[in-house]
Amino acid sequence: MTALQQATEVVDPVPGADAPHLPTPPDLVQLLTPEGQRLEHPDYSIDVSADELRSLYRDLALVRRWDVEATALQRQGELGIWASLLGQEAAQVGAGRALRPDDMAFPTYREHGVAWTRDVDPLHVMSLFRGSDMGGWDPLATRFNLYTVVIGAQCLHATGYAMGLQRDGAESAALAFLGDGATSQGEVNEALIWATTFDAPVVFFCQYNQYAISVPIERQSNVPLYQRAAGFGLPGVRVDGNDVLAVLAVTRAALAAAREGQGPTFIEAFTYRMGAHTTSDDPTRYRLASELEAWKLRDPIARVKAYLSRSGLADPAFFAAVDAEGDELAARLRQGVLGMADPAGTEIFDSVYAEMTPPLAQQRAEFVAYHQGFES
Amino acid sequence: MTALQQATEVVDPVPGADAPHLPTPPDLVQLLTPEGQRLEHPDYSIDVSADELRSLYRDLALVRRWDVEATALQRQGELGIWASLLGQEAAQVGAGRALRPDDMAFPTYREHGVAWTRDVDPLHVMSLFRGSDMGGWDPLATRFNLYTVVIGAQCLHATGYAMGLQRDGAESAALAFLGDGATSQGEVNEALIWATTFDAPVVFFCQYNQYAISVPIERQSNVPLYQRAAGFGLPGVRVDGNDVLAVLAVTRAALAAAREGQGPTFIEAFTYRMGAHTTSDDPTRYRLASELEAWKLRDPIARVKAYLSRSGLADPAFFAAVDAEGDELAARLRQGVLGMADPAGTEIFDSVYAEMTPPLAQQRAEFVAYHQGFES
Amino acid sequence: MSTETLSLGKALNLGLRRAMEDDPKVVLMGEDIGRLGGVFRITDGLQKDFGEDRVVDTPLAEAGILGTAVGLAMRGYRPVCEIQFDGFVFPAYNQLVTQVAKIHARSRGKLPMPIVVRIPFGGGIGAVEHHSESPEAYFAHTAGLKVVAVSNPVDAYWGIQQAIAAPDPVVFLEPKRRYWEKASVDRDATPGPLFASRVVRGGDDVTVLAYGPMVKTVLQAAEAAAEEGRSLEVVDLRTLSPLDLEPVYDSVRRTGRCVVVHEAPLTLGLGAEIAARVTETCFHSLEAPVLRVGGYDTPYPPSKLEEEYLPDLDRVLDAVDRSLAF
Amino acid sequence: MSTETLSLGKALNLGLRRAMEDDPKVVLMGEDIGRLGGVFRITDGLQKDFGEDRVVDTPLAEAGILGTAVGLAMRGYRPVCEIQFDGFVFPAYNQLVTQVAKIHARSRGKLPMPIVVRIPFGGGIGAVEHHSESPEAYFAHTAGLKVVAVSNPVDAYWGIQQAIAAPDPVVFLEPKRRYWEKASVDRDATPGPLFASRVVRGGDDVTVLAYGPMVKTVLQAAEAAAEEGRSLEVVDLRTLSPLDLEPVYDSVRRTGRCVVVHEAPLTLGLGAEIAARVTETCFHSLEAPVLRVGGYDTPYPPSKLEEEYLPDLDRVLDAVDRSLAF
Ligand SMILES: Cc1ncc(C[n+]2csc(CCOP(=O)(O)OP(=O)(O)O)c2C)c(N)n1
Ligand SMILES: Cc1ncc(C[n+]2csc(CCOP(=O)(O)OP(=O)(O)O)c2C)c(N)n1
Ligand SMILES: [Mg+2]
Ligand SMILES: [Mg+2]
Repeated sequence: MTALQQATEVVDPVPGADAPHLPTPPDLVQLLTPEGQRLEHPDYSIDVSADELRSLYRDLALVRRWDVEATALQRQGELGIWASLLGQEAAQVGAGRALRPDDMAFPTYREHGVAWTRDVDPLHVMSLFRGSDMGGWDPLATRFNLYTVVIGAQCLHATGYAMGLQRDGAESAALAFLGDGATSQGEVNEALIWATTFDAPVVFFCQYNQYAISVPIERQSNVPLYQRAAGFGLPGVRVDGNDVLAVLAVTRAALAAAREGQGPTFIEAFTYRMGAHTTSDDPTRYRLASELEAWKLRDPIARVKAYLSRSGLADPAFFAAVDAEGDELAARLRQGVLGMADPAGTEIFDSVYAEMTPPLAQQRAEFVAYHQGFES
Repeated sequence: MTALQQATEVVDPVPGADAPHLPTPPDLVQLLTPEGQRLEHPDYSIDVSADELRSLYRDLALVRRWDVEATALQRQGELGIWASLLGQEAAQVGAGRALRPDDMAFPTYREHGVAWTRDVDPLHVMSLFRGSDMGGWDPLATRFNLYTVVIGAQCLHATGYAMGLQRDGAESAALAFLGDGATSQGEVNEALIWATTFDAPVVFFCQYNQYAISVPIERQSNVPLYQRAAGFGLPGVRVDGNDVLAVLAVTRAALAAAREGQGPTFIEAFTYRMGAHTTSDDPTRYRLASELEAWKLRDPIARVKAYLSRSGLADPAFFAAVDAEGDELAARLRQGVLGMADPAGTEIFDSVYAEMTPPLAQQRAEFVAYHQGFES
Repeated sequence: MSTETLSLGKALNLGLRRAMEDDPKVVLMGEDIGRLGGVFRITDGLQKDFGEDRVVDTPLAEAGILGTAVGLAMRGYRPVCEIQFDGFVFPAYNQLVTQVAKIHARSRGKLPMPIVVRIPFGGGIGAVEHHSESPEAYFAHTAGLKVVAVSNPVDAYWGIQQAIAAPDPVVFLEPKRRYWEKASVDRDATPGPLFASRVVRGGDDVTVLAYGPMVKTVLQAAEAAAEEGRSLEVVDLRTLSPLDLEPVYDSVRRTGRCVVVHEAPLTLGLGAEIAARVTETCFHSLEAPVLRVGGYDTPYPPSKLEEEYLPDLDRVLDAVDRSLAF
Repeated sequence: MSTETLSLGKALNLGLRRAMEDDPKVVLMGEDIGRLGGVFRITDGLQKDFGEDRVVDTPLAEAGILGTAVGLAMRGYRPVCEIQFDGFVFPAYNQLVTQVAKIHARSRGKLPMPIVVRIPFGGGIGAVEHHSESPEAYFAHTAGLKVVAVSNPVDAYWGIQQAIAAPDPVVFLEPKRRYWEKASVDRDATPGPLFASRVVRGGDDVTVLAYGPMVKTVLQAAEAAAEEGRSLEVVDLRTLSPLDLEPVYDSVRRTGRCVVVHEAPLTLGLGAEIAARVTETCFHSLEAPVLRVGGYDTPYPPSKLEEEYLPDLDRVLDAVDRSLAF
């Protein structure tokens, strides 16, 4: 039985689930089955220590805990909106952990898991969703760009950044994140052209989470997304996005190739958005609950836990400790969000330009005077 | 010896020519070699009567004659600019002749050869380049859209039109023209996505004439353009764009498939822009004369003439008659251009809207009054 | 009786439905407008009733939406495109400005271009970046487009139908934060013209102009001003291109004072054009310069700051005071 | 002696060269700018001397040019992007408006965005569609961008260097029909500031403003007016965003009359904003409304009609007459 058959097998028995989006062999790279069984792959072997495995588990679990807390905070009105990563933890943690410190990541608006691996303070992400700023972290210091809301725009940024790396003679790479829907944007396709034309050290990491809000893949492509790459002359790989080891291995290989001057790669991480598009969304309008049930059996965290347990690499105390750490994290985040100060009104004006203009300075002065008028 | 070897063979002996852009087997569909030898192709057979062959020759020759005359008229200041089709006659006549009357063509700014096959009066094309209008023909009556100058924009129009054909239950197709440079535009790639997503009856006809102004293909793609198609899930075909029979056969087949509901096709016509990009351009700045010399041996008209002569399908009198017709045409066009009346100033205002607006009507009235002021 | 109380969003939904019933050539296109009914549910239920060929969930690419709409229009259809949020119209900008706006002129009238581009616009909903912008000046500066902004359910119901019936491309701006505001709509009434402004409150002291979401704000300001004995005449501009300023000129000739209010950044916002025209036309009647209240010349701020960014009742009254003090 | 007679185009070429010599982080990007030297030869010879990594012939996609420039800027480069013609900036509009203009604010200053977008703009060269447009108002309405338009070789030479050195994104508009106009340029001089307007001819009767290609037209009009005994003060605006109107206010307070001239369509062109501001600031000094001379509110016409479309000396004088007649 191939890895893929094993992977799909667990889905078949779910009553009522049509599980319409399962890949067919031999396309999917998988190193850890949904049941937690390790597989070998001829092109993508990986050697992970027990420590590393446990720390991957920890990342996955904490990122999910953060996500759950953020969703709760949104429900309570503390965040304006939240874009949940539920179900995509392995794709994001795997890709993020493949980065070296000198690499640069270009996220969309959902890569909280990558942010985590870049040591971005979750509160700096949540302040964006609260409406206090547009992301509180330092994108250059963390080498994690600010979130980009306009679908696909960051793919060109990543490519340009990679062209800069080339000119600097830096042995680093850029990692651009995008969604399945984003592949339809002209700019994303231009990024593929630029990347191949200039052999730029950039990797495109597409999380195919089955939906662009309500729209399934049939509206974006009639061939699997990783195959798009070949038409532009770059390698395309499809990886089980719910398998953190496979994602890590595939992304590491692609980044290494980019750093070594072998040019760009397009990775399709086959995964599922287990939550709503955002807290404003109502997925019951466009998909069956049974679909989610089917995907629960492919949960990205459960399989790592199963593997760690079964192989004796972690004991119940370890899992309990991670749980406890998650609760602490959640408490810290909750407290942090509740305690967030509102930004000063003058921030509207202060960063529009590096060199403030006289007319804007005047608007700012009038703004200050007007609001002082109310106070006095 | 394969068709392709035959095709390339004639190029090799040219002294000094590096002929850098010759395709490698087995990609190129060819039915008539540069020496005028008929070939068979397993997928693209074609049965052309002697009449049809002669009339294809006539189209090619007259279109070139028109082009030469237009270039001369530009040099004499009668046209503001001219975009020559020299060298691309077979690609354009072949594609144009593949259309049925109910099909609709969407040209760029260079498809004079297609215009000719749609019975568009050349003067209606030249009035555009003279600056009298933006194309004088009726795009719906001729089923030949107006020229589109913004690179690539027409590919989406053609796709949308094809979606309209679908909705109408019409068994017709749209044919979108584009250049090699245009393939880099995001919108063009979006058109491929739309076309495949909706299985629209549209054919993309890309004239790979080796340059986007001065820029060679290396700056647009690192794989042959027809391979771009596969990444989007549509068939891609490369045809010898200097072989009118092959172009006719390939385009006919693609249009037929589209009409029958088999969806879009991407055709790359491998050809060469023998002239400058436009009369404003100076190609000596970016390409060697030897390249042109090499391509002259692949001339799209010479091979038809050779075939017609050698096979006895046309005699010298026929060629002389076409020549004479060409001279008549040129004379008519020259006279027509010289006699073109300048447009009335009020045309600035009159077609902006289907329903004129009061403020614009006022501007128009002021314009008229102002100019009457000068007259009186 | 066909009079009922409808939200602005529901009025649009019913207006679209009626337009689709009236003309089989009307096709809706956009992201998530089909099964989901649009993120604001403006197209709710329409795909179910009219099918996937007439209510098209498109790929995620705005240039594609507008560009294919052009082709459909050439084929005799009347595409109605939804742009999901104001800030996402820019990928379609090339098609809108170089194609949709120019094809009628390019073809000297031979190619019809009856495309409607629906855009929920403006701020005040506590959203993240790009979901609260007011790009109308870009469109109003573009010859070949017509631009309207509705402010209430009645205009929404009729306006969307009139825009669809119009032979020219219309950018149809919907004040997203007013989607849930209700009014009584008589669906048997005969609507007034689409491209016309309207005096929505009579007054003598200052003429105040607004459109879309700011009409309500200005009406509230007029209410407050009335309590202080100041009488504001309020004009709902409704059409931003062409502008219909005759009623404004009439008003300003009486009041001698004019204030224009919009959410868009001040510089080169609609207020600039209106100030220029009103001043040129009513120069001798003006007792104060036309004053403008708008967003600041900055990107739309994070939502915690939007109340300070957006014109509100107080800022309108402040401008009225300044006008009167001239 | 470094003073020599240069055409505007050559001055740009030398200015770019000097900027590239001064700062190795300056990278030029655009279509056909390398081997060909650009369709107007503005980058002639630069790829030969600075190599393909610093003078980049790009794929044919304007969004790609601007979008990769953003990434290069984040990496510490100073990209100078050429848009081949005004009408082809729109595919890049999304990157320009939603990214280039907003990233500095989005990052609260943490991400530098020193990008220059060079655009040959305006008409008068007998070209086909999309090669003669004046899109400057779109940029000036976009907070986060700075916009300048040069009118002469001296400003071209210094201005392009100053724009490249500026820490903010600058849309740099080049009056293509003046590329061949010549002037004496002292390359050792100390230039004045980039973001400042300049009185280029003193006068007492009417203040006339222009920028880019229209400065020459207005100066010719002033010459003609002088012969009829009318004294025009001419201001070259130079910076369209931010506007620098203090010199204009000073002038208008003296003359009491103001005319703004540009090629762009009248509605919501720069003239609208200037009229609004001048009126607000100089209300009591104005003896006539600010009058505007511009292109009509239509697409740019076929070139046989461009002389009738574009403001010329006569239309400027006509507006001056109308202003004086108020
Ligand atoms: C240019 C643009 N158009 C529309 C939107 C609205 N929008 C936000 S997310 C989204 C769907 C994105 O789908 P996908 O790329 O698959 O990413 P996912 O949300 O699934 O992670 C849409 C349409 C946007 N943000 N930007
Ligand atoms: C959007 C846009 N950008 C730039 C241009 C300027 N331009 C005109 S033709 C051309 C090259 C086109 O090359 P290609 O697509 O190969 O067509 P060809 O001219 O070779 O037929 C360019 C860059 C344009 N017309 N439109
Ligand atoms: Mg998705
Ligand atoms: Mg070409």
